[in-house]
Amino acid sequence: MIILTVEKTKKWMNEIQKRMEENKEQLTALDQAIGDGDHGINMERGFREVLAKISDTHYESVADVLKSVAMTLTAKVGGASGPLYGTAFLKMSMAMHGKEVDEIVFKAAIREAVEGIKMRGKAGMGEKTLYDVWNQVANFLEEEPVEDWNALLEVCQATIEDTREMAASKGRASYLKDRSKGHVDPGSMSSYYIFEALMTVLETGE
Amino acid sequence: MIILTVEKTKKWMNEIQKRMEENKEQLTALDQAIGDGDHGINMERGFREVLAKISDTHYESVADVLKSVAMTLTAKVGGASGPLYGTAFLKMSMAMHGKEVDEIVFKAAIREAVEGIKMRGKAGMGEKTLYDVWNQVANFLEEEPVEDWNALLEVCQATIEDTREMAASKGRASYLKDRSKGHVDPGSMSSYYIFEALMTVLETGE
Amino acid sequence: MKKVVNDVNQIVDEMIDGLTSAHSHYLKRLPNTTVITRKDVPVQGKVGIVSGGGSGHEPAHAGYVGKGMLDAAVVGEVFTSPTPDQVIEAIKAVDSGAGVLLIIKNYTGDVMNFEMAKEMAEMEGIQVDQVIVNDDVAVEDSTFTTGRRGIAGTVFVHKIAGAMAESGASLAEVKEVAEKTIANVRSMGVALSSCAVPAAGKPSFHLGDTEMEIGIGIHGEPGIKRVPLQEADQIASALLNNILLDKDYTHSDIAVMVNGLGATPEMELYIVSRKVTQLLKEKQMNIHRTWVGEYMTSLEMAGFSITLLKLDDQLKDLLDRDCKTLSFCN
Amino acid sequence: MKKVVNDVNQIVDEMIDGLTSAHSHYLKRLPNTTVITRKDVPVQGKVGIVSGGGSGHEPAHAGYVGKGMLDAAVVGEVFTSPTPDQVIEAIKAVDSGAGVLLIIKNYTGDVMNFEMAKEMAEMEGIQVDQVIVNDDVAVEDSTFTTGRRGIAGTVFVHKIAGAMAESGASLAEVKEVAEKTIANVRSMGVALSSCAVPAAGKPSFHLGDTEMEIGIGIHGEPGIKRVPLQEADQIASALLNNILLDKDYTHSDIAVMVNGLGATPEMELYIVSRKVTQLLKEKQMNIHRTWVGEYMTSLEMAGFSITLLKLDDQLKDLLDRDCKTLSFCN
Ligand SMILES: Nc1ncnc2c1ncn2[C@@H]1O[C@H](COP(=O)(O)OP(=O)(O)O)[C@@H](O)[C@H]1O
Ligand SMILES: Nc1ncnc2c1ncn2[C@@H]1O[C@H](COP(=O)(O)OP(=O)(O)O)[C@@H](O)[C@H]1O
Ligand SMILES: [Mg+2]
Ligand SMILES: [Mg+2]
Ligand SMILES: [Mg+2]
Ligand SMILES: [Mg+2]
Repeated sequence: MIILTVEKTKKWMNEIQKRMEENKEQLTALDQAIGDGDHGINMERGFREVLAKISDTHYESVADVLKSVAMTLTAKVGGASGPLYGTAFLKMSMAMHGKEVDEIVFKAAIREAVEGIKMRGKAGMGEKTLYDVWNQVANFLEEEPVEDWNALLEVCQATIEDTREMAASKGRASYLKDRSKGHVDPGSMSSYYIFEALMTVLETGE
Repeated sequence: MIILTVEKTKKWMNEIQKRMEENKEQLTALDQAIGDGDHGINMERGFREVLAKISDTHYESVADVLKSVAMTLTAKVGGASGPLYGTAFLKMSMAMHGKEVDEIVFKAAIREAVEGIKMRGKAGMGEKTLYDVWNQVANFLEEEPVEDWNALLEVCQATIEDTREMAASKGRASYLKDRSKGHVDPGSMSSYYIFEALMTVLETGE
Repeated sequence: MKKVVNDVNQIVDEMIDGLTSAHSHYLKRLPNTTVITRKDVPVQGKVGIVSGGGSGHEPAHAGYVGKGMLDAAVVGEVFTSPTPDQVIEAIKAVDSGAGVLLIIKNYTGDVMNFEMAKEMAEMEGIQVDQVIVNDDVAVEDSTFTTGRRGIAGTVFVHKIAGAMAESGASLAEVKEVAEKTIANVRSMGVALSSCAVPAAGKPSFHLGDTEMEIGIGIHGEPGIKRVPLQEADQIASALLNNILLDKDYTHSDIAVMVNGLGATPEMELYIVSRKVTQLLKEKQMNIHRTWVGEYMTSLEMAGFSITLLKLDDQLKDLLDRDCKTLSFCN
Repeated sequence: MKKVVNDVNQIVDEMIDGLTSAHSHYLKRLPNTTVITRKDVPVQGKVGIVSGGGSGHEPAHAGYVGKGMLDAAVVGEVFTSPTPDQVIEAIKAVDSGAGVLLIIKNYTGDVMNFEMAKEMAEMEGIQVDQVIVNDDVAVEDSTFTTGRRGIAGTVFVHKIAGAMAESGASLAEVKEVAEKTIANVRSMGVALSSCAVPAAGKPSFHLGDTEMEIGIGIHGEPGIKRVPLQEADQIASALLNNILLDKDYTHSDIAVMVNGLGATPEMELYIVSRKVTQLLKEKQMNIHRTWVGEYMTSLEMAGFSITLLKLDDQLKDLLDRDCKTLSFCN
């Protein structure tokens, strides 16, 4: 079964953008606690630009949409999250190239995204970054069918909670060492919104 | 009758210094309202330096003490009040030169001080400056004997009150024009302390 | 307002020590004074240029001491004019026989203290003259006030008089070009927050969270009016309009300065300068050069001022000449 | 914290416009980019030097663009690394065939974005190399962290690499001397108050009335510890001790920078610099030159950093060479 179409992918971006706008202050506040206080601003700007770019553009394939998303995020976000999310979507796009996006292609694409994040950011599990969430999502998808969205979001939430008690060893939060404990990682939180948005789109079906 | 001796003059400076120290914040606050917020700081510094200078110095005459006071104020206060008070005490010293300070000499010296302030600052009555207080004091002394200290201080106080409703046309407060109304002139207030200190010294007699 | 200080009574002394020890290759402190001079004073045959005023306006005035600008800066207590004895030391140190020009900002205290020094130096046989800078259009220039204040436009007077003196001109000539600069320079400022005189320990005034003070003085003297905070472009045009109401700069060659008062980031100054450039071009003025940065501050006050100087060929030439100071170099 | 801004989303764009229109005689903006270059790029035969980073650190980095320092500065959003496409534009604009050196401050975001640009530029056949500045001793340099941050010491790297490039050296030689500078430079900062990212609209962190944060990062990243505010001399020696614990500068020739973070008046910086000079002399170091002022700021943060650079004859010579930029001139 095809799970992502050009239309749905655009809708996915739409849903992400709404969430980034709504939660801009929350994400920024999380980043003020252990970073430099701009994560919400960066994400809101990035997905605003993504929408501006893709809304009126005609795309032949999901891969094309995601390539556009990746390019826009890379060019408009900056900071650490820009290259990371840019790479994630680019890798997804590459994995989907020339294919229709069924469950298998989708799962493989997520795994590719995770590998891209790792390659770019050089983070492993437990370093209190958005890699944690993406990796757990990929792991979950390897075991479970894509329909179980609630379970997937629970995995995300649990991972976010896990980041709270970690000491960061990548990104700005790493400067804090143990002082980064007790705060949730902002990038993990924005990743959650990306998957939550995806869920809304996929759940509603065609 | 001799009313000022070297000892008494030193004591006068002592009393002034105490008042400037005690009222440093009040004078500064008055200057914050219509000036640049340093009058108390300037006066406290000036008379602290005066005491440091005169305390252990031997003087032959009141004129000598006051010359030292004048030089110190001129060299240590700066701003508008430094040259003005410096000139006032210098003119007093000049008027007392070679004389013992009886009532007549004293009154003439105060008048000279007033003229010095006018010469230096070019202010007339009603311009909301310390000239107002000094001039009223000189006027009062021309009419009344020096003993009536309470009446003299009342004149000072009334003049200070008068400055409240004036619009300044000299000094920093003049930039405010009508907005300077409703605030007492800081320099008039510090002049009051100078005369109040003098009263304490003269009242206690030898 | 937290300060990085030791004893508040030693601030000026320590600042001068810090400054002259950091830049000992070309500045020095006259021993036991608050005077900072070029290391090579007196410069033979050159008219000496002395300026100064209360401290708290850094880099004014020590930042302008050097070849092509000032020979000496006399430093007073925070926001308080220096005293005559210090000014005299400066005059004596820089005079090579060609005379000395005092550049004074128009504040009662500064004028009185510098004039006393001038009188005394003249008694000692030194040729001294003075100019009084009064560029601040926020203050009405009438016989009922002490006249306009001197603010950031003073830096242009330093530069131009300094270049003239460096060229070997006479005291009268240097004074003349300084007067010409003063006649052609206008400024106006705005504050978004107060500053605190260290020894006072608390802010000089209070501005609400959404207020600004138009026409602020560089010592925190209140301005013309207190109004709701506006956008950068609006503030810039309001200040500019006030300046242009006072003096017509149409079709002139002008020098522009956007001066930060202390806490306002350079980023914001450039947002202002962008609008100023636009407006001046619209109004058909020809911008010769623009300076943006902190030139005449008010401790940690947030805000800025705009200065315009109308240039003729002589002023342009003098403004463009080489100079070598800490805070102004061509 | 009140700001002089228009639309918070246009801040960077307007700042760049303001800057390049104010200084159009020797800076320009590459059209439709956030890149500011020397007007005469590419300089034939010269290695191009590109730096940059998030904005909010002005005068870094555009203030260092000019003869003898940078060829281009790439400007990001406030406290956010610029993006690869912008860095590529800068690389292309400055490359004359002799190659381009990227000077990157060690932040995950900056490193990733600049490296992506480097990869892409190399694919287009441009010779690109990079150095990463990590002078901040407040951060432990271990394999468990992303390593030290780059802060004010970066300005010395700009100066020295820039002078080397100007002399006609090869890319490898320029990189080598930049690496040498990085190996010899150490910094540490302190904050007395927070700054506010304009788009965030509120302070990045909060410090109590009598607190300071030792080891602050230039984006307001928390430092090593929060302690009661101390006297200037104590703070200066605390920072200096941390630096000297990390690297031995005894009997060396050194360059010193006391850098204001934004709201701290120059007066206070000189009080600090006075103590630094004293301490270094006591510790038998030979101060070659001292810079005091705002070189790498954090918007309107109050506080400062101290930087030491150990010099050999080559570094000394390169540091002293002429240069001509807005905020650094010899
Ligand atoms: N090396 C890395 N690998 C993976 N994720 C990272 C890495 N460094 C930072 N991040 C993520 O980026 C987030 C911060 O993004 P953002 O605030 O937009 O960038 P910056 O830190 O440059 O301001 C962190 O919360 C973290 O999840
Ligand atoms: N021209 C003048 N003539 C007489 N008194 C003046 C004149 N200008 C200012 N003053 C007095 O000086 C006082 C201010 O002194 P101070 O605050 O120490 O100096 P500054 O205004 O230079 O900071 C005013 O309150 C006023 O009484
Ligand atoms: Mg961030
Ligand atoms: Mg005052
Ligand atoms: Mg004063
Ligand atoms: Mg950031």
